[in-house]
Amino acid sequence: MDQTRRDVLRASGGASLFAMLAAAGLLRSGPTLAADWNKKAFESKNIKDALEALGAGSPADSADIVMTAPEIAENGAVVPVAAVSKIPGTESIAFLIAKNPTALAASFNIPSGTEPSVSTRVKLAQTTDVHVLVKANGKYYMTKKEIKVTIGGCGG
Amino acid sequence: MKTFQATIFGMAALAIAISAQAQDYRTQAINSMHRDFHAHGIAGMDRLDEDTVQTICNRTGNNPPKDLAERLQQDQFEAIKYPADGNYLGDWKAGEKIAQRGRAMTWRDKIGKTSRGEPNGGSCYNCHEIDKKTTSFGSIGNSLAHFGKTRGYGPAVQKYVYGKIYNAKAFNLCSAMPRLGHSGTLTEAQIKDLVALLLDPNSPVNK
Amino acid sequence: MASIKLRAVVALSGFALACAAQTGQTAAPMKKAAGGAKSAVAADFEKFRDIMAEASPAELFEAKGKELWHTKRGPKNASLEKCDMGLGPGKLKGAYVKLPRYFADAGQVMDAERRIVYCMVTLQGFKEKDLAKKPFSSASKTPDPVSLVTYVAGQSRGMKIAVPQKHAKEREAYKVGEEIFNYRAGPWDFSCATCHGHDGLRIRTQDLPNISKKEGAVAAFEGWPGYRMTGGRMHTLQWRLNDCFRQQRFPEPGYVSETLSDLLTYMGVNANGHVYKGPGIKR
Amino acid sequence: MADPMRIRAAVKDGGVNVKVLMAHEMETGQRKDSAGKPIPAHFIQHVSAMWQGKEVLSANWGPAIAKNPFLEFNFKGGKKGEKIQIIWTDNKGDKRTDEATIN
Repeated sequence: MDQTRRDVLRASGGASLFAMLAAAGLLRSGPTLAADWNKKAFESKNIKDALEALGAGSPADSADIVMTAPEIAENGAVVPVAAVSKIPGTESIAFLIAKNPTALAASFNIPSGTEPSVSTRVKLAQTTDVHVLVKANGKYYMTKKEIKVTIGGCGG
Repeated sequence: MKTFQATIFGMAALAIAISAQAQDYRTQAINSMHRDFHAHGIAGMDRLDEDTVQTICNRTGNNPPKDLAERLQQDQFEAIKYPADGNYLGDWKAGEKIAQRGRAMTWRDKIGKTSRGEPNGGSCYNCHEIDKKTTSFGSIGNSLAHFGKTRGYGPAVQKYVYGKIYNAKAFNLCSAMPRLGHSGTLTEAQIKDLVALLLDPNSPVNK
Repeated sequence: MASIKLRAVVALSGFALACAAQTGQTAAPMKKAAGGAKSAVAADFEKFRDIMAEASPAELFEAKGKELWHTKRGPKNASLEKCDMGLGPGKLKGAYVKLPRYFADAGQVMDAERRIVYCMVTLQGFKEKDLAKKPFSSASKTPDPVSLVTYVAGQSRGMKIAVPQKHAKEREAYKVGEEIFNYRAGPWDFSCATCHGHDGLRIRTQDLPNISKKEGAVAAFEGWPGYRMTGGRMHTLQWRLNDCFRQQRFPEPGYVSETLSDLLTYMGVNANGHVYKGPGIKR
Repeated sequence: MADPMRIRAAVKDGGVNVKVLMAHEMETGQRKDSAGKPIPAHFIQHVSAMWQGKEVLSANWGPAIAKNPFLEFNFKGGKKGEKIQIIWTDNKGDKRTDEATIN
């Protein structure tokens, strides 16, 4: 496994930095790489399939996940979303968008020492529920919020 | 001919009111645009030239002397082409589409058609509230919601609305509203559809 | 014949009055009516625009522009480090908020982008004709002057807008700009002022700044160059004015032309005294 | 070659607050060009943040992340003057690494 990871690193072009770090003995846990990308989950067309592909089943609703997002997005192309999990032992936070062509937008792995709090910006195809899925101590929890996408401008 | 006379009249009246220096900056502005602009698609350089109405409005800060404004409005009014069949009401559903569509007449569009090949839009919602269901509307024009309901549906109103859309300057010389028929933006049938949007009792505008 | 029609006008004058508000001058009550629902939405938009501004994608273009400024490029293999944006060669701190201004070497009033193009031509040997070919950002490309303007504008972040009116040419640019601003023509009889010469107007849900007054001029100056969320493109005021003229149904204004510098002088001077926040975010 | 990222890392409330902007199209693969041809998907799939040789955050992304992506997170333990690195990899195998100093 270690050998494989190092090979991938060496092949990754931008890895000279890591070669240096590794040589200096600094590279204790290497960066995870794109190989981890869950194709099936990212290609799922709806929330249910995406949850299944992530192995999340039917997550319990949780009030301990706080999502910050606009009620109405000024522009569906760039919608700021943030999530904070107050659930102890949070390992990952994912954003899923019900009415996008593919539901899973992003999944963040939270190592210990990193706060279970992330912000990013997503695209929304239309007015939709946005779900935040949290994995904590091997269990899944979820919350959701509707974000309205306006049309507008004068179309000239 | 009449327009020509009015213009002469207008120029004479205005020559007194406008200082030589302001006139100079105006001339410079026009020269500057003629030097710096270029034709693009259907938007030719002739679009930089003012017609009589534009000249008078430009030279008076959109506040022409009353008698001059009335004369020119009359000219504009007389040039309105009302439907030969005397029927002003088209299809409100088609009218709603025209009112929603903002594309027409830019250098990306074609003659009578948008860049997407649709018939020209009237851009009505850009400036007016019309059907209350559309919450994305502008405020440059007044609200047209419940237009027929509050103003009546009769033939006189229909004719007025047709004329106003065809040439808003016939009623208010320096109105911000484009002369949608006069400029060749909308066809007779399209204007009828817009009249129906405002004045068909079945139109959602009157619900 | 004429008298019959005249009578028709008189008979309908009641309706004419009802529609007089279509001129725009009397649109204020409308705004108020729609105000309640809109302000909550506007407040929400503003809050999230502030969140966006904390880490604006415009910064990516500032970084790119900085790199371009210092790199030797063009037929003359020179950087732009000797380019004088008005405060002396290479002096960029506070230069953007004092543009447009008169440049003796060019004998002209120039806005930021016009000056950058001038420098790219004189110092680096690029041809203005080539730079004017595709001057605006597309889905796949951000032209160099756009990134450069963004970089230069970023160097005036937090500084007061102070567009000069000392030189006679600068005062003339303002006056000519004002005339262009108010000039109605084209098939739709629009001037810049039709949309941007009155308080409190909107096109659809978009607020229209009244550029003839300070508050509106500030709103128009502010946020440019801007990262447009639609399409995710960086745009400058040259693009903004080009698109205004398109929607004004005019022919197309020349890129970095005097006409546009004059209009930007009019807008900039009207905005004087306000603190510029730097490159911004646009819907 | 990909354009540089903007990374801001600052000590805040006993941890380190990291804000990252990445220059990337994030093309969804759903759009068509003006000739009607589908524009192929091109998006960042993976992001990794490193501090002192430790991965402090990793992320898998789909094309629904907005163009010129933004990412913000907080981790404990970082001190002023230390470096953090951000690495992204996209679906075409392009990658970019940038470094910033915590201040």
